[in-house]
Amino acid sequence: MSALDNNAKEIAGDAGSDGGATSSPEINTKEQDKGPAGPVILFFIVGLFASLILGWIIFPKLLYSKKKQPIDFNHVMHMAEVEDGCESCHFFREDGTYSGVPKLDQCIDCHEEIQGDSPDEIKFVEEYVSKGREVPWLVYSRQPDCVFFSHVAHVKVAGMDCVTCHGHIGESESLKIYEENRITGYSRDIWGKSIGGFKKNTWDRMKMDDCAECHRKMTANIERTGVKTPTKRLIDHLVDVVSPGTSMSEKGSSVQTERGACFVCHK
Amino acid sequence: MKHKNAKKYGMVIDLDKCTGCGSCMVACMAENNVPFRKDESNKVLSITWLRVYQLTNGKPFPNTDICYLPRPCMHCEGQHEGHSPCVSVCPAVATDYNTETGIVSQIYTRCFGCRYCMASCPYHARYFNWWDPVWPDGMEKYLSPNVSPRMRGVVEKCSFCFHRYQLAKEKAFKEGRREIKEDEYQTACTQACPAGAITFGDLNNPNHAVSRMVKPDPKHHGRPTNPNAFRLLERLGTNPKVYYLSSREWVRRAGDNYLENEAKYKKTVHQG
Amino acid sequence: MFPFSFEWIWDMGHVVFMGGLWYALTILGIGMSYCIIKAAMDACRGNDEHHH
Amino acid sequence: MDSALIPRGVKRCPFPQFILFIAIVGAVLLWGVYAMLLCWFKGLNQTNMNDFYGFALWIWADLAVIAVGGGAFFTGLLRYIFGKDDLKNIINYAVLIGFICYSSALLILAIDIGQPLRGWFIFWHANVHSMLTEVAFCLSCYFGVLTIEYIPLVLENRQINKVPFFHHLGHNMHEIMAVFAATGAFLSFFHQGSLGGVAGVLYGRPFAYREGLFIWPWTFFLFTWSAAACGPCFTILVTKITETVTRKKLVKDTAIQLLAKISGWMILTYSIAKTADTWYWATVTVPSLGQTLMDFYSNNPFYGIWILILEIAICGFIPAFILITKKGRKNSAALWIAVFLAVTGVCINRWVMVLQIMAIPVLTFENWVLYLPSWQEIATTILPLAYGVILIAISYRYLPVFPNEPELNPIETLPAEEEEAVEPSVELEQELKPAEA
Amino acid sequence: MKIDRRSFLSFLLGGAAGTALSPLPWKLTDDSSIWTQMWPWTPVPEDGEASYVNSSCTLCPGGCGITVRKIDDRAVKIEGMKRHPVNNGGLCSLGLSGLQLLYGPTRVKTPLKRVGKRGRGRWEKISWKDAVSEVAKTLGDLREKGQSHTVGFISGSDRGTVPRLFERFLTVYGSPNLIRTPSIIDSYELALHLMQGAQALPGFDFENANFILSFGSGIVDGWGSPVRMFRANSAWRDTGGKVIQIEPRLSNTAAKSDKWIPINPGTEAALALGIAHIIIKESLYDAEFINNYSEGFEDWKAFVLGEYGPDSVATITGIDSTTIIALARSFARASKPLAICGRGQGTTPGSLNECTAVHALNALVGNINKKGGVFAVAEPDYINWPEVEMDATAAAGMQKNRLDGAGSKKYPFSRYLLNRLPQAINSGKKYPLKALFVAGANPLYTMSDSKAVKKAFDKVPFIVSFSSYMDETAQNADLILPNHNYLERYEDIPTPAGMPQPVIGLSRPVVEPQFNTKHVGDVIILLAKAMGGTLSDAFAWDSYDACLKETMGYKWQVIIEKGFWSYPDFVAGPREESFDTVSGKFEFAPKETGSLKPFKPVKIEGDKTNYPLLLMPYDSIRLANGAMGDPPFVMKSVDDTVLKGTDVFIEINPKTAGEHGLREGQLAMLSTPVGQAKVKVHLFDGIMPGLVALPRGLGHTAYDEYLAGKGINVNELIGPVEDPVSGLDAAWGVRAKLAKA
Repeated sequence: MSALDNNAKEIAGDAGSDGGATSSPEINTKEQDKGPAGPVILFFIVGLFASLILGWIIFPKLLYSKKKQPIDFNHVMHMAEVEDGCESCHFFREDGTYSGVPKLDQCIDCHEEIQGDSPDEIKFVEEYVSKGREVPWLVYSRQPDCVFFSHVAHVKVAGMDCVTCHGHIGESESLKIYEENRITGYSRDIWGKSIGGFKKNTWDRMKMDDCAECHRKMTANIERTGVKTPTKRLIDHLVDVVSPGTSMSEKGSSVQTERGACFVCHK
Repeated sequence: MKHKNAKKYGMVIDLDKCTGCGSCMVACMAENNVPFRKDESNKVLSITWLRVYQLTNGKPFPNTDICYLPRPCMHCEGQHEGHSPCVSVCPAVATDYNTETGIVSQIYTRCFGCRYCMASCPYHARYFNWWDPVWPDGMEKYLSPNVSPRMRGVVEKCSFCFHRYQLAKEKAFKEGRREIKEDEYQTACTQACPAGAITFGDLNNPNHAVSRMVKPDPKHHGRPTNPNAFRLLERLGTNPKVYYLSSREWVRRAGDNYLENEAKYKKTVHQG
Repeated sequence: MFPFSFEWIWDMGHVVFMGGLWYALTILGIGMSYCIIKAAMDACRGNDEHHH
Repeated sequence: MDSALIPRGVKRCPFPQFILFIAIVGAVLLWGVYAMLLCWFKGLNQTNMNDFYGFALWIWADLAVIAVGGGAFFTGLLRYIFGKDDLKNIINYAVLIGFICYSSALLILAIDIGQPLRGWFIFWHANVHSMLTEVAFCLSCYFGVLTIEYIPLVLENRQINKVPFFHHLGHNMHEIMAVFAATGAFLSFFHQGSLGGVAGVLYGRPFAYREGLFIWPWTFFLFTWSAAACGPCFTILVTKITETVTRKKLVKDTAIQLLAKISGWMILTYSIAKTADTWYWATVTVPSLGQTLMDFYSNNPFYGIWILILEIAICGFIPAFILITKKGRKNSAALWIAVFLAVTGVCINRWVMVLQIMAIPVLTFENWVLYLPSWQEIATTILPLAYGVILIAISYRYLPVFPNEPELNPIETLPAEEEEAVEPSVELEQELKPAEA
Repeated sequence: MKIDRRSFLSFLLGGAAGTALSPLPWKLTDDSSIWTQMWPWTPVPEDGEASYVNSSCTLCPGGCGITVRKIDDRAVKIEGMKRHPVNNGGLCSLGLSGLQLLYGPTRVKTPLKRVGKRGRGRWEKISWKDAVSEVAKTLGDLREKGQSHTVGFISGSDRGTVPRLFERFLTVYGSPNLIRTPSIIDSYELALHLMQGAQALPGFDFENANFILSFGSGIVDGWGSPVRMFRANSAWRDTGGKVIQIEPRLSNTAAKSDKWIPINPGTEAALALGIAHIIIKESLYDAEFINNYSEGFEDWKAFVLGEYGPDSVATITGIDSTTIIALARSFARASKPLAICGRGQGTTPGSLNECTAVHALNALVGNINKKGGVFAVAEPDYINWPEVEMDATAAAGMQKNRLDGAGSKKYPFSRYLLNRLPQAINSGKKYPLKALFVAGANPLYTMSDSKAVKKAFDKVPFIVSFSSYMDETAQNADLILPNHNYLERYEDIPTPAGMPQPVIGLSRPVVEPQFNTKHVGDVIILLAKAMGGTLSDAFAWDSYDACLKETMGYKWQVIIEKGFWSYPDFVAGPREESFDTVSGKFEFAPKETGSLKPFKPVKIEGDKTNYPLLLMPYDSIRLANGAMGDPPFVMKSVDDTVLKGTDVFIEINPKTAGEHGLREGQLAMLSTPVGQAKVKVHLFDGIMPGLVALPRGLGHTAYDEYLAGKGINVNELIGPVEDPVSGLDAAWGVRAKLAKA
């Protein structure tokens, strides 16, 4: 039965029914519904999987552009040469600020002349050292401009290890490909390699939530009361409301979030 | 929620000394990467974190008097700590009150530009980026990395140069200290003021100059006990952390609204 | 908005406010789901009973 | 051409005429869209807002459309919860108007914020202490409710209704509409209120600031109340306008009269409450802040005490008295005047609670700052109006918005209609259902 | 398999479900927001190592020490140098916004040669080599023709190594026409010369004074060394020092003063003498000083007592006699009184009579060369270059009279009279000016009667500007040889204006030169070398930096470390040695000044019937009005009652405005005998009725879009008035009328 016939019949019927109460179109639809349910479900599954593949596999490939570092760098080899570990090159300045990726000045002592015969070394000396040009390193862990991160507070005061956030980069023999988010310009290491935002290690992601996660644990440790359960927090709060000042809860300095104040990390 | 060693940074501006020269305004703009446009004469569109107002006593010649009043963000404490007019209204937690320093922050990347905070601020201390900030070619070289330039469509305001606090902290940490000294953290306007009219420090610390100058009364939300000191719109209950000093009665009176025939300001405690 | 977002605090404000919100959303969600599922089932069954 | 889509038993204007009408209003709409795009791409410098006027025409328009859109929630409340069955004849239209108002409000908000792409922060990073957060949440949720309430009407379109799934869906939704309506009323109460709270909590602005109950300033309750009171008036007003434009009676008098009566009493009680609030504020709150009532109504070229009198006396008590008296609301002209005044009154109230607040200096050394919107602001404010007219026109044409219409306007020339109806609709059906080939 | 509508819908539904379960929509939403936080067109300042460089600010003669904060090689902030003798950490708004000049769009980035008509703004870039040889050729030609004296040089200063290089060059070249831009310093120098026989700058020991009688000096409006004055003013607040401000308008200084005494404009000299009258009559003066160290007191006393009774002074000045008497008594009885003059910032020299009368008040209370008083500060004598050798052409040229008439029979004591230059050129009576060099000055903007100045400049066939910025004069030059910006070059800063002890500041390169510019000192040396002969011999240095280092000698090391050189052991010589006049004493009434003649106010331009009002320019610290214009930040700080859009406001008393039917904000036409301009009206109670005040520093036609085209240049409405004794510009205002526009 063709749809055309169906419809024509239906409309004729409708027109004849005096325009009163709604007539029932079900007579026809029932027949339509008898169509096989299989293809319908199949199409659903096809659509589902196609979009899942698009979202989980193709999308990240499109989202990130891959960039090579101007020259390669061997952390292992340099670590063997220095005495102070990471801080030998990634040091703190007099004023407490963190120097970040080394400047040419620091390399020039050893690399005035070409050391060895690796092509990267030759390129480094010829292209950069002798021309006095800084190497335009692509910084994997560069946070956006709105972030203020005090390395000294974490390393000197809290005694944290570089690895906690940066991973085992010091044990690498060459630099990995730098991936840049085409929309935001962020390094992929900020969001993390996993497009779904899952992480296994502390250094897998460098989003605000990762800072928060660690800080929450630290705060809990300091309080020595264990991680505060939601119920305990709520009870603390109720105590606070009923009789202010008596609650033992130690809150962060932010009135809004009761964590660290926003601009401790944002500028 | 009082912290041990919690600070309450505040400012005292001596209006007898202030000459209205505008150094504080410019120092602030230079310190905080404040943008500028071709025409800045329309003051309701001109981003000036710290604005110097000219007050007049309204008397005819030759009894006229004028006084200049620099107005940074007041970093209001509100009736209970952190209930500043703007902080509680921000729908996205883009502005916050820090109980450790008493400073009201503004996070530009969080702000989505609803401008409710501007509506709530009786001091007009908040400014909106109506335009993209544009520096003439080459001039972006002087931008400071310590303060992020704001994008179009967000609100900004005075931060008491909080980045200087951060830098002072970093230095202290490097030197193995946890606390910073009074002179290690001073705002750009304080430093620049040629007349030395601005004093900045911790109001909770009785040894700091600001405390000695205004003698804040902790029982009354830091109301000044120095008879020459006053705060702007004291009766609204905003509890600003910026105090003014003036030996002139008319100037002190210009700091708040008074009913006609109201002999002296009655200290009403706001029920908020 | 969610207990896992940075701004969340387990306090009266959040519990009451967000509680109210999620309560309303849940009602709307359940209501609409009920309607849709029932409609789908009705349509499959060709249920015509409610018609007068 | 489109008669297959037109509900049965009603007569609509010829399709070309309809299209012409839509095109004309559409041109206005496009103008608004152009202005909207300017605001999005070039930024809010396209407006005449400034650092003193962070809130201006748009926020007023927002508050006003939500207030007048309050007819939907209040009529729904009366119909589904309080069981005022007479209102079933107007509830569809009330819902449609509400839907238009709320979608417009959301659109305006999306234009109004400086960073539209970050708009979702208000949900994700919500600050529950902010009245605006409450507004955003309840507004969007209630918009969802209105959509849910509007869907069954859409599903009643002759062609859509033929699809069994949609048919059943519409039916099921009707069945549990009371649950939705109750949720809607709950949400509406809060967001109407929190819109009032938006102004009332501004303790830095004596003109706006109100004491209140717990966390809610009095304006919270006044806004809800006034929206419930004046919203139905707007529904009546739009119904009346629609009837005038279509030259048909569309809603039975019983429904209008009932709504008018309830609205009248609401306006009366609201006006009394508003007077009391104003009185307390002017004699207690304001003097405690060192100011007097007249400080807010003098020394400027526009805002005089007239605006207060206009709002409360002329646009409050007068419509209230007209509507609560049987004689008054039965008189067509008086009813027109009353609903018009009531709607004007609530709009003035919202204007005052947005723009006058911004205009008044709080620092003694500042001056009044008045404000004139730019054409972009006006165009984007008219945009929802045009959009509303178009949506009403389409809904009216293709959906059974007014259940009473066929009854009130029996069609005499049936055969001719029938002839016309059959042929083109076949084509249309073909377009809608791809042939199973 | 048939793909029907239902299958398609099903596919879409599946797709929607899958998409919702994939990171795509959520990550895109998040990233689009992050994109708005990282808009590529919003600059991100590069982080780096912070460092600080101490230098001196040369944007005005104030000589403040500055500390420039740098991030790597970028200068990011200028701050006042802590513990600097002038400013101790504070800084004015102009100094604070110096980086906008350094990196700003007004910089001249390379030598430019005019193309097309002058002033049209069309330039071609040329190399330094070509530029220097072109100048050398022009100068050589003139010299060959024996017209070396037709070369003029306008300099913003005549102290320090750079101006001395100019002077040296002109001397060896053979032109007497080095002209310094005028200010109140001219009048003070003359007064010190005539009354004390000193060739020195006035120094005021404000820090130790406690009663300041200011005849219109803008103590907190930018007079003298502005930041130092601000600091002194604040110190008086703390120590109880008093400031009395005498001027017809409530300036910021008047508002800050302990007492503001409005006075009829231009009658300050009469008031000074009236005060002297009371002091003498009541024997309140310092008899020890008068008797031992002064000359001509009796004559002067007779004159003052005869002519300046409080009642007649009251009539002249409009100040009632009781106020005058009280003022005189409190001045004389104060332990450390100090009287100063120079209206506003001291932009114009003013009447010499006024200056001597005010200075005589200081002598009356005996505070000359004494703690809390006025010092005659000789320039530190550190520039000891070998004598120049002049050839015949040079000698002949130097014999010629100066074009501006300074040092002539008419004005024998004046050193520079820039205000007379336009008239000298325009009248053509003496000799034409064939080439003009301008450095550190912007005469086309700062000189009054702009039209006449422009006309004169048009007559000069060859104008060279050394400006770092495209200012009005550079814009009208034939050749621009851009100097390094002050943050890119070395320069010594001799004693800042008004300092009681000599200090040498050092301005030093904070950053590398940003553009293809050259130190003006280097250009002069190159030019001399290019010209050869005696010129080349007189400039044997390799570079300016070498010259400076050699000149400073042993001081170099200290100045480079500390940022300044002070003379800690400096003490004013004993009274006996203080005065180098014929009598060896302080001259109360040097006959050259004609100061025993009854007071006649300076006759300003315009007649009372056609121009019933008086227009006075006023100075504001927020409006730079010298060689520099306001950078964008400072412009931003200008109030909306001064400038709105492109309209400038005149200040007018509401009473006077009422008489003219003018309301606040209304447009009006302001006319003077010199010119007319459209202005807006600002009602100000603090200005004397009958007066109209207009700010200096606006109405630029050059610089960038942040400054140009805003307001009007008051010099377009005012012409110079020659002081009969000094020949300096004595105009304090001009008659004016106001009509609704």
